[in-house]
Amino acid sequence: MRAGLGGVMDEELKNLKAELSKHGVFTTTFEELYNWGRKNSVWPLTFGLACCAIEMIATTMARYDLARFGAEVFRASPRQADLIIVSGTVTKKMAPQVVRLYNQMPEPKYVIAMGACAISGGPFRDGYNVLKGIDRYIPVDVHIPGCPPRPEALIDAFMTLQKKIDAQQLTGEDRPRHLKEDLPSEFPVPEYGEHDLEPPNNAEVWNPLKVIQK
Amino acid sequence: MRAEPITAEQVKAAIEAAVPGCRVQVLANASPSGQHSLILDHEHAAEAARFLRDDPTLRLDYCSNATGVDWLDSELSEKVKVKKLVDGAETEVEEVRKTKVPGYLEAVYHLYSVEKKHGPVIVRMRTGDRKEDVHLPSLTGVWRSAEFQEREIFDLYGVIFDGHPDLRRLLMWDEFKDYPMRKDYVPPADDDDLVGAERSGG
Amino acid sequence: MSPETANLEEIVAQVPPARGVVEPLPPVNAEGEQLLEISMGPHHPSTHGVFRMNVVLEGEQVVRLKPVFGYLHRNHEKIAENAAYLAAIPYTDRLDYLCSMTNNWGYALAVEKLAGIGVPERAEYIRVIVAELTRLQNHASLIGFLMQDMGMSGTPLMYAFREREKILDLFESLSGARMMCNYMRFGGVRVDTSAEWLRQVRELNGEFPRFLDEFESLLAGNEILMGRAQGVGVLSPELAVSSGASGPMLRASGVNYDVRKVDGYGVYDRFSFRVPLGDHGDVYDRYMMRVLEMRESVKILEQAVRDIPAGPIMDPKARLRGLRPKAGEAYGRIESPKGELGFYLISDGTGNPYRYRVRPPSLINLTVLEDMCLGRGVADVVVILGSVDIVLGEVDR
Amino acid sequence: MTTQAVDQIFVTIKHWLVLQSPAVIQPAVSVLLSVLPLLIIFPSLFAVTTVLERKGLGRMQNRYGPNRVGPYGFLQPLADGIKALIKEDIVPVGADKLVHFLAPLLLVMTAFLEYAVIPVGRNMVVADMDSALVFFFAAGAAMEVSIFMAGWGSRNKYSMLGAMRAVAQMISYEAPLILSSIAVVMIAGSLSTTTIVERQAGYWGVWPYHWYVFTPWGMAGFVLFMIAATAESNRSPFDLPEGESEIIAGYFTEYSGFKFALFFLGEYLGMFAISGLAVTLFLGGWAAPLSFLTFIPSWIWFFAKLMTLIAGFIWIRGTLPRLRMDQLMNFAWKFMLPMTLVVIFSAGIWRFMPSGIVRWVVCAIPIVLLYWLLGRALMGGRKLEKRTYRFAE
Repeated sequence: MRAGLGGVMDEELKNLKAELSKHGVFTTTFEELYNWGRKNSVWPLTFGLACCAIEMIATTMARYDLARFGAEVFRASPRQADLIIVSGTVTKKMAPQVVRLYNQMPEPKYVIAMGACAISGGPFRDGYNVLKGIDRYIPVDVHIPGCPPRPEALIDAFMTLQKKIDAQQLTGEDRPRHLKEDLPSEFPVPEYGEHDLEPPNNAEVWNPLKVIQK
Repeated sequence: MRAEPITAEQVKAAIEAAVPGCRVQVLANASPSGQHSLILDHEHAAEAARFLRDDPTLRLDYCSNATGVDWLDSELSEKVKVKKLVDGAETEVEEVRKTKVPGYLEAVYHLYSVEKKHGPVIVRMRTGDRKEDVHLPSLTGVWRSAEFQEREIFDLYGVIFDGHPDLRRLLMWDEFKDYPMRKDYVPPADDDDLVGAERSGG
Repeated sequence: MSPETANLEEIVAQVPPARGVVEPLPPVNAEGEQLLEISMGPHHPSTHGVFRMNVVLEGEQVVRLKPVFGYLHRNHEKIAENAAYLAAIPYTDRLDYLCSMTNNWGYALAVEKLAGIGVPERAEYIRVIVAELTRLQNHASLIGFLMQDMGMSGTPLMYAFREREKILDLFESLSGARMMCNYMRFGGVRVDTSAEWLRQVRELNGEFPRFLDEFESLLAGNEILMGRAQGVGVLSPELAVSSGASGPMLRASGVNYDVRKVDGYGVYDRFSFRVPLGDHGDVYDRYMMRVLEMRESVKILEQAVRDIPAGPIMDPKARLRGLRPKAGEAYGRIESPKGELGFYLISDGTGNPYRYRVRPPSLINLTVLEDMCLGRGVADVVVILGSVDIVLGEVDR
Repeated sequence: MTTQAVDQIFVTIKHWLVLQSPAVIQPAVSVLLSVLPLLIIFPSLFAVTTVLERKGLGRMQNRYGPNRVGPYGFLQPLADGIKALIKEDIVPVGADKLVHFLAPLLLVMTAFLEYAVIPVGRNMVVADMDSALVFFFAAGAAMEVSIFMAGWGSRNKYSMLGAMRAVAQMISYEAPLILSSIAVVMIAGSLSTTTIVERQAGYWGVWPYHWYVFTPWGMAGFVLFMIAATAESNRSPFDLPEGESEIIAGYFTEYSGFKFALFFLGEYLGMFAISGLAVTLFLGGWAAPLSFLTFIPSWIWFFAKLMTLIAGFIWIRGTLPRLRMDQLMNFAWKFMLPMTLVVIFSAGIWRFMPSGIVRWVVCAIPIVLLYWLLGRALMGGRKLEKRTYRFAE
């Protein structure tokens, strides 16, 4: 199902595959296998920031059991993790560390922003030391609202991520971020300034708001 | 089991008797909590604190809470009845007198006794102003629990505790220059806060 | 040494001095062996969040340990000073995010002292019930996390969370939220409990000792656990008192001080319960304090559910919106599961507190972390930190 | 087909295939046909074990474990494998590139070398050496080198700590590991693994009387061997080198992608190899556990015993907390070493006494006595006990 093939071809290929599987011949494409492997083995980083981290732990516990999706292998080292769940308030003091952790992860890597704080600063938005959303520095794949989101919400986000991975094509415009050569896999780590982080956001991933004159 | 509360006046008298030259001032608290506090002077604060800790009847060995308060410069206006000679006769006239009260920073310590199970006795110290004279004696040598809390006061209010063993910023990063808990602190502006904004571009 | 009999006069006179900043250590020790400086955290699996310790090691032995805070400093106090009294309650939920109910209580208590608000009887009982349920789930999960730090691949944590989920279900049916309950108000509580809810509490409370027995038989006698925990991270009663340690940590050192008993806030003086005390002040004692306190909480719950009276749940005179206490100040403290949680409020007569301060037990319990860890290995540092029971939301606020 | 034929089916197939090839390349074909199955079977066993471990741990923890990928989640390792293959391979800037690259390869290679001397069935051993045990332990010792290479080459402080721990631990536990197998060598009179297995053949009624695990020294030796094996393969409660809650991931903190997968593989291969050796030395190798079960092929028995030991490993992992470094060392040198020495002593007595109940008792006495004495001596200084607590009203 390469992007170069038109919709008609896609349809024909699908029919052909269905026909073959009836006769006991299973076919797959490299792309499908690639995405299947990626989506079914997403190992999160053992990384909790605040309140949401407790719900993240609850998600891996017996009642919700994230392990069913093969995701209970929480790796403590970013080198071995695929997913960073930004679970909780990112403070300005912590933001450089989060970006650094993200940089240390090998591609392909995914980010889930869990909870209102990770998305926008949430209830602590007015704080002088609170970063107003982690997507000011790193690209986020899935946002989960909630304060904190329930474990079901995290599982839903996880499945959303799986669907997103599954829908990606390895070539063409829709190809995953890590296959686009012009996009960076590392982002500049902000530095501690005298009054604020420098820079206050990464212009490459985040566009500040602009007042539009009406 | 609960001990009888000790009044601030009693503590004041005890301190003044034990630490010669110590000026203690009782700060009354109008709220229903009735927790009155004592203002210590800088020179004798450590000595007075040591006395509070070691005195067998007080034995305030547990410093529960230490915190800072920022009092801005304020203008106190009070109505004073002044006797004036009006038309030869002495009459009482109300006059509004305005006094400029310079701001200051304050460190408040809540003391309890683990042994006697009484408290709190509240002790305060005030700096001269909010800019230069921001030094206070450290009480970490008397109560270990003041160590991090004094560091926090230094971090957030800018009170410099003389004699503190390790006075660094506690919560903010070391390069940070402001004292964010002060009342006149303005956090860095954020263009995201613009009202009626729309996201431009992607 | 028993604290009752210990001569505190002698003890207090010799408070160990704070460990100050030492000069930067040379990279080698006296024998010329290499020193290793590692930074544990802010991202580390066992720092219970974003906490950092700068550790200098000689081999694997700690020669210096400096905690670094602030990675979760989200300006709770500043935000609350700019908001109405009522608006601070949801923020207190997020202080110690494992025990939102007790945080609510601490704040409500301080405001009640400040403004002179009374609390109806029924509300006091409900507060005791939810606070003790909070204590149960906090202590259970703490033991789970402690075992996780000892490398137990999650099994005790799973068991603990199984129980925790049951309690969270109760919280949810009562307040509408699992974790951030936002339940108490100054002058009472937000919604009344139903008879059915109380029945569920009684049921859970009846089953809880079974879980405790199971937990204890699996863990308390485990040889490796005893080897890892006994004699590790010893905290002397003198240092514990001087450093302001509170809660199970203080009592594990043998100091009999429980705010529930000392202040008798709420209606705690009506219940019969005991305060367990440790004799060694090590990690094992701190662990056992939690186990024993859970058993006492079960007793309190039993009495509270039995004796709860009918009546209103809010003081009719209490104004929630637009509360403007008289100028003045108040310090209210409660025994939260982590220790002594205090709120210090100064009112200037307006609708916002002029000064709003949280006395975080987690932060102050960490004052002596270095004293407990010196000379021990990295593995012990992790376990000692785990036994202190910190939640970073409260440490950094 | 007779039982015999089924038992030897792989051997027969191999011989037939070798004979089909030209005479010049026959030795090469023979080697290839011996090695290739090992290279396929044990990694796939690794895949199955990971998923069994995750599901097993799940059961111990009241949950399901992976069950979404493939039937009952059994395709999970395949997905993990694909993912590991496509992950980016990161080499830290400061790392020693060559050492960093070689370490995981060396680990897996040495682990595979160990299989050369493990008989997985009757007549099914790659290299039937006379000095098989020596070879096994020599290959096993090379694992330490590769782990230290990983820790050193990464230039990460946590890796270094992990590597230091690993080397200290593995060297310390190698002594009891080897010493406890010396007892077997003394009784069997051979270093060859196949000979050792053959010495344990035969039944007393239905009972496999000659298995060394059913002697007092063998039983003690087996327990000691398994404890040392747990430490050698860095499994819980001896997983200090990668103690996640303490030093992140230990010596492989800096490894990503497939190199990390290789470490994982190497670790499990090591565990299989050492369990295989335990089966060979103490549990009668490929022999059936009861005489009337001999119709089941020998290789099935070997793998059944192997998986039983692996299940034990998994069980322990889900149950026990981790030891501390000094406790670990104390345990190795103050308890394991003397115990293994007395096991050797006991085996010596066994060798020269006539069989019977008396021999059993006489051989058991020194072991039990030393166990008791050591327990008292080790616990003498400090007491580990459940405490009683006082309460204040």
